[in-house]
Amino acid sequence: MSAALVQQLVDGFAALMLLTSFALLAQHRMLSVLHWFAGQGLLLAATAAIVAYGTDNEELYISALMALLLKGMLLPWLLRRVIRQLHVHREVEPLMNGSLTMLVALGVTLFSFHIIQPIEKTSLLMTRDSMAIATACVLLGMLMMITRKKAITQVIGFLAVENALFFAAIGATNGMPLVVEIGIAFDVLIAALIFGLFFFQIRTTFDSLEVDTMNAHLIHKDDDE
Amino acid sequence: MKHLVNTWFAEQLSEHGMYTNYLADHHPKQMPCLEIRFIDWEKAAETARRLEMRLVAVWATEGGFHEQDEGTYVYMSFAHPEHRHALVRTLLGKTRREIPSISKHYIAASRMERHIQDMFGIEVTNTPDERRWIKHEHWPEYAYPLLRSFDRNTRMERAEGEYPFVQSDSEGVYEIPVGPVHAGIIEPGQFRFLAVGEQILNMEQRLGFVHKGIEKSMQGRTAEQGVRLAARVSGDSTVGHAWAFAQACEYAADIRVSKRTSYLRGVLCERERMVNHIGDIGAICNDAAFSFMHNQCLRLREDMARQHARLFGHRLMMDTITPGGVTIDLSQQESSELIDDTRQLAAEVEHLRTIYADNPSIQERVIGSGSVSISDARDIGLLGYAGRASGDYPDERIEEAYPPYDDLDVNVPQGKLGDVATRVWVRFEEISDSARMIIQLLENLPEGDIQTQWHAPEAGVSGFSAIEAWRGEIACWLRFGENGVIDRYFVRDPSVINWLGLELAVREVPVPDFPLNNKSFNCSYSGNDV
Amino acid sequence: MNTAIMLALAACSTALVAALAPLILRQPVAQRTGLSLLLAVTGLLAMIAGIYGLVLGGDALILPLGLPWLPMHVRLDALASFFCLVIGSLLFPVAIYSQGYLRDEPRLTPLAIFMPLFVLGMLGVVLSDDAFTFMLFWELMSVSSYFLVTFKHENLENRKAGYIYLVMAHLAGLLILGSFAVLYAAAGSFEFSAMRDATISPFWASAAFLLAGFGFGTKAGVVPLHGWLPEAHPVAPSNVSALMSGIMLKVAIFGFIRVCWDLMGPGDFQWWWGALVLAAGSSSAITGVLMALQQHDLKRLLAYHSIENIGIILIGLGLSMLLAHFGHPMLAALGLVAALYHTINHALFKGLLFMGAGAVLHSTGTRDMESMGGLIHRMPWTAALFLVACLSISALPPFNGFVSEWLTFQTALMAPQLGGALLTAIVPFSAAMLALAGALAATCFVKVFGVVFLGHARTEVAASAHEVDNWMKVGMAIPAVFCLLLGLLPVLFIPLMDSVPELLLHASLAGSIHAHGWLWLTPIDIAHSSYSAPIVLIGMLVLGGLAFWLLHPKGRTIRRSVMWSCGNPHVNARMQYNATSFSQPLRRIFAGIYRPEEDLNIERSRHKLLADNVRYAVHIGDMAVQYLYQPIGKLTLYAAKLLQHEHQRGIHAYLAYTFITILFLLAVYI
Amino acid sequence: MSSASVQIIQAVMLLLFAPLAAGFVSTCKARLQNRRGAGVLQPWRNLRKLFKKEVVMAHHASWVFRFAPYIVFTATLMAASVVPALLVDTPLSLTADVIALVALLALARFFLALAGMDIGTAFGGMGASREMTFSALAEPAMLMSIFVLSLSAHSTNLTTMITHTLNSPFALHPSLAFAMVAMVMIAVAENGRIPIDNPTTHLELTMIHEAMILEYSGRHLALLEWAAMVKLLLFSTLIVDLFIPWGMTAQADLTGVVIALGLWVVKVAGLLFVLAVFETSMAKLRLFEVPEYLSGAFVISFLGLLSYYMLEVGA
Repeated sequence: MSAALVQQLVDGFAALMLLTSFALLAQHRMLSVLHWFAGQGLLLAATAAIVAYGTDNEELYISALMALLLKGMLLPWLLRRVIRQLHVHREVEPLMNGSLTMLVALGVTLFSFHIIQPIEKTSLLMTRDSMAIATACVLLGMLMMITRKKAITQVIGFLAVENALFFAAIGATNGMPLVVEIGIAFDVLIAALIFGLFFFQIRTTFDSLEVDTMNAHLIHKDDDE
Repeated sequence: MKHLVNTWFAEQLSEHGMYTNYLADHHPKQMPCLEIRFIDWEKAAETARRLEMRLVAVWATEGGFHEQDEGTYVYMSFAHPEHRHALVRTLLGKTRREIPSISKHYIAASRMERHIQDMFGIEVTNTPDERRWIKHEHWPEYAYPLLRSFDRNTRMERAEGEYPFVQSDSEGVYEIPVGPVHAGIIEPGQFRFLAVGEQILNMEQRLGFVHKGIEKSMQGRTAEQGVRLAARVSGDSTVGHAWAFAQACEYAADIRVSKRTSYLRGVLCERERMVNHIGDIGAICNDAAFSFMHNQCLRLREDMARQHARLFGHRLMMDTITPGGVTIDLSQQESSELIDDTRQLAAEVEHLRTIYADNPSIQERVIGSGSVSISDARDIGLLGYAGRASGDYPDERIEEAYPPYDDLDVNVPQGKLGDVATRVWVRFEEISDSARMIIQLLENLPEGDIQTQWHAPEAGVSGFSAIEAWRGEIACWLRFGENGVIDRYFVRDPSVINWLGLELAVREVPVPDFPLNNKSFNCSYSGNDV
Repeated sequence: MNTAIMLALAACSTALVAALAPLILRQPVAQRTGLSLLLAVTGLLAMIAGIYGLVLGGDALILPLGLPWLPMHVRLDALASFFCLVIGSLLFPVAIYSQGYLRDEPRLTPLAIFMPLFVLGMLGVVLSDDAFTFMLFWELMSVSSYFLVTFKHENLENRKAGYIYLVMAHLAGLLILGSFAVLYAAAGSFEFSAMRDATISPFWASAAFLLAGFGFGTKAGVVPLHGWLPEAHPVAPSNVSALMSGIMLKVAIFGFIRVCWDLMGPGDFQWWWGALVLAAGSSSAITGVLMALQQHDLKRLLAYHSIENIGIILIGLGLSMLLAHFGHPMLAALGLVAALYHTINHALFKGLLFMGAGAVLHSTGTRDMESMGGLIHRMPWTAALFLVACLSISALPPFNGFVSEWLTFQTALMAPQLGGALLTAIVPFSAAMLALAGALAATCFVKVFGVVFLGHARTEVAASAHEVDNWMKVGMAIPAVFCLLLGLLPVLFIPLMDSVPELLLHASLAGSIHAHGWLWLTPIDIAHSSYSAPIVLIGMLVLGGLAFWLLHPKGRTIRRSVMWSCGNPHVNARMQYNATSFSQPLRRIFAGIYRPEEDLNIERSRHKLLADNVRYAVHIGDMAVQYLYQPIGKLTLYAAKLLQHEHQRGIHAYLAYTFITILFLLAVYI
Repeated sequence: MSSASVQIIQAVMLLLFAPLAAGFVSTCKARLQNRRGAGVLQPWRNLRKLFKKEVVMAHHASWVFRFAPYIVFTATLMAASVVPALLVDTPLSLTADVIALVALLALARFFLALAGMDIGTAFGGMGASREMTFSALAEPAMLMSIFVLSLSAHSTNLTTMITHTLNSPFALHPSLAFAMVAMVMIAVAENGRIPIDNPTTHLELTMIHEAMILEYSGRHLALLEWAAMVKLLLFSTLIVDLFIPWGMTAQADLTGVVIALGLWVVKVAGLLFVLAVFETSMAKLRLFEVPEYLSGAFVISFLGLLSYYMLEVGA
């Protein structure tokens, strides 16, 4: 594989990364969100592997494998189980003005492109082009957390932010030191497990996973006190 | 079989200060009739409503038999989940030609009252809706076809007139007349929408285009002839109607059918439920342009029809039920073949169900479309899957528990949201439950005759039955006249009530979602336009 | 003094004569004929002057009129010639149209005085060569058009519209005056030639740009300064509406070009000017068309479309500004030409649309589309000519609207030439908005034509409508022919107006535009993009003729029958789509922008499941009025209330204020 | 072989193959649904039947209604003859660039919508309203994806764009992929296919395209149906042209044209097969989700634009 092709592949994956971030933002259905999330994980793994190949960085192969197992398989599987057990897998989450969210998302992307451009010029790494996209993906993940009503989709938004950071790490520094990465990976895993437990807890307490309902309950409780 | 249950209702009426008179003789044997005074008519309905009974039907008949006075009687029938059916009637006498409306308490009565008004010329007073219903404007005003004095071969001149649909005087509102002739191969009926763009403001139905005069035509037929006509009230629920007719005859004549007969009837009825649900699920998906499901369902439906043709001699299982029995029998081998067939069918439907449930695009269409709330469902008294989807679960197989259902455990799917998705879900549930029951019935098929000797009762005896057909409860009341022929036949298809549910369901949906909703109710035009 | 400017001045004089004629001519018939004839001559002269000026060049002149120390300077350069042409080419047909349109008008005198004055004002603005003359004619134009708006002053609606119009016109005048003041400060003279030569600091240039932008923008109806426009245009007589919408708005565009391109010049442009104009253009285009879609008053709808088209012109101008700033004079010239081309196009088709609306109004007595329908059978000529205008404004080939929008797109496609990440993304975005606006305009005009001319008559007046007379038909036919010609032969027309970019940007498109002959329009070069309207038209005619000929063998007649009504014998006119319904999907999709106030009232007196009567009304307020004008109005009222007690202090307080002011001014300036 | 003759062959080919393409899609769909289907020739048979039939027209139909089929048909055919299918540089391809091509189709749509409103039925107006609304919302996405495509070729002329793709070395272009996805989505919407519109439905209330032509019969209907088929083939060819032009010939010699023809058939058939798979697995969207679909297409094409600047131009 020539360097140019590796570069192109990385660029292509970056573009797909951006696409998955937008797709996550646009999905109505719980399961579709999850599918796109899993896709993003696989994409990350592939990117890491390609960069590892391109830079002959062997630690990155391990990162790629971890991304594949953790982000592409384990987390989606866990979340899928949670969703199935909570019987929300056929639920539809109404979006708050989908087209407007999309426009805001485009603005956010444009903005990150605008601010990253000067930094990119100074960087000489082969993955520099994807920096702007990684930044955009972080912001889009946050946007997802803001616009979503359901706790599960918010968590996926959180995990998407983490994915984007991972992607940025590959892009900016050809990956973090392996130890740090493993640490983060476990953090994420544990966070996901805790979230999973929380969902059940929340469900039994409030009989709903909607953040609004929870707020209402909390406010109501405050009133009582 | 429980008997004489409507003492409960009589007691309730007396408690409210209404004078009631039991009519055990010559009246439905399993359900003697309560005669009340004319002045108590509306109050009785109000009491029933307060007791959370649902309205089954309202109908009229001319008297003149046995103990009956000459003049017109009006009947109404209610049902209660525990206390079952109650039959109430009042006498109008010879001169009085009016009856107070009970539509205030039961909106579903409105169309049946209009039917009485159209057919008997009895004025329904204080009614919310005075328009004609089943008798279209091209009939002359003075023609009252169900009167005895009206000869069935009468030819009348064509009158002119236009049905006064609800109008809007606002500038931006337009009307969409859909039907009576539709582009697809469906029955005639007109839907009149008042809409602004894609937003439906109001929808009204205009039915009666296939009025066949079955009630009139039934007069003078023997029970054996009559069941063939009854089976043709609505082609897709031929078993249900034939069974309801046969059972009403049997109750009137006090005939008990053999256990084998009732088991076979159960098998036929549940097969009919399956075939129609499968067809409808396909058609619903087709209305959302998901033609994959449509074609698979069509295929399954066709397979079933062929199986029926082979085993029962008719693709739709017509004329398999007669008063006192059934015309078909299953050999041991045929029975096990049918068991295998049903089992395989259920498995295939289950498979299709996962495809349906996991396809996001079809789910997006059906979820949340055309919801009917439970309170509206109760107000109307929605029957069958339409009621079950909204959280109202009337089911004669449990309430009346007529054979063979007294031997079976019927699972009633309990929906809540009342949208298209739930109506489809209820149907899927019913398919698998029907399959289970068919298998159970066939495996335990008792030996015995399939036909009990039929003998007509004496003149003036009447019978009433309620059968849970695939669409919901079919109520049938009939009275025998001289020479064992039927003197008056009244049948209420579940569509008569469920059509109102459709009117309600589509008030909140955009115009292009109407067909989807229509199909999810799939009311019968023919069953309404008896 | 050359021929061109002589002709232009002759046009002005004819307009003046026309304004004075009613003093002599007292008979309505004479007044009407005089007005039409003289205005037609004015239009014709202006048109010829414009063409002369564009081809042969104009001249400057100092008239022995005006203030003692500031005689009137007039000048007919390429820009002025072009706008003379725009004015003339619409004025001429409108004058002919007026002969028929005003036939039944009992009280003509005010119209006969103010319409020529209005025309004179516009011509004067275009010809003026100093700020004083400019403002003089500008105010003449504004005031006389105020009287035209309030022509039917017995209606409260008209008086209200006139009032808003007057306030906004004066606000605009004030801002423009401010802009000239800034330029005067730099040049030390009111003469345009001095302003041209003066150098101006970037700060003051921006100030002048902003003042001019807001001033001319208000007059042109740029969002959000457009509040007066949809009020004033519909209430004026239709021939006046045609002029107001068709050319008065263009005079504002003229002023903007004059100040920014000519008096300041491309050297002074800053990148954000272009971006601002682009943003204003995009938002005007979208807002205008979205608001238009929801109207069912025919003339009000057309008024909103003027806002949209001004937006399209501004997109062209904004692109031109950006490209000029980034040093691409050729491309900037393309943008300018696109904008100017759209200017004349809009004058033609909007004039035609207003004349058509006037014909319908004349014939049915109503502007409400919901009470029309089926007029194509009663008014075949009007319908056909109106359809031409609908096709033109919807930017459909082979008509003229498409050419100018296509040129604007081509300019926008040059975005990669610009610097900066934001710009390269914003320009395509505004091009996409232009595409959306164009397509929505098509949607809107399907609605207009469909609801007004097609289908069944919704009311008695529509059923008994009649075709208009020949004057009006001819008046409408002339711009219709121009719409087609300008759509077919842009390659011949663009070189004619090429002297404008040459004057303003020192760049010429003449070389590239018709490098491949009159058939091919190639704005940059043939590899880049090309369009041939004549071939499209000929191809379609040939193919269509062939299909028609092949499919119509002898003896195959068309059987007429009743329409399909699903077997329902009782059909009424309410069973067809109407204007409110046609735009309902968009109302719902853009609910966030429209914030429609829907009033659905279903009476259910008998039973909660039975409807008796269904009432529905929807009101969509103009956002600008709701969120800008009304708050400002309230604020003003509030301030006035606060100041109320000051009034009660009497004359001494006022004298004291005056005194303090004088002291303050002295302190500042000396 | 002159380029003019190839031009004529090409236009006639698009015209004659259009019903086959429609038939191919429905046959594929039938097979995917375990049905036998009516065969690829069925649309041809339908057209022949319609051409033979008598024309019935409402009493108050105006000339707009009468001439609309001819305008729609010729505008579509004109657009089709502009699109190169076999030869890169055909005489007519300069007549209209992509933007003008879209405008020609818009002209056809304008008259179709007017014809829908001419009879004055509720359905016709409903179809016109839906068609115009959705096509308007599709327009920005369409333009944006054209924009992305024109970025690298610096042109909106099809010939130049194709030549540019053919001559540049093969590389992965994320921006082109985005543009292609957006273009396919728009093509689905413009052609009234599932999930936007169902071309085979008989339910008046859900129709878009069919609602507008509900009143047509005989040869008029045939022309409109045919125009719709040509439009489908036109969009397929356009997508093939813009994204996978390899195989098109630059010279008008016989072998080149024959090879180009063969490859064109394969490419278009592949695309149409994908369409059939897509249509089988999807239900129609709810009406008010169509704008979301279209804005999705816009977002994707805008992402294409951004990724062009971010990834392909280089910093």
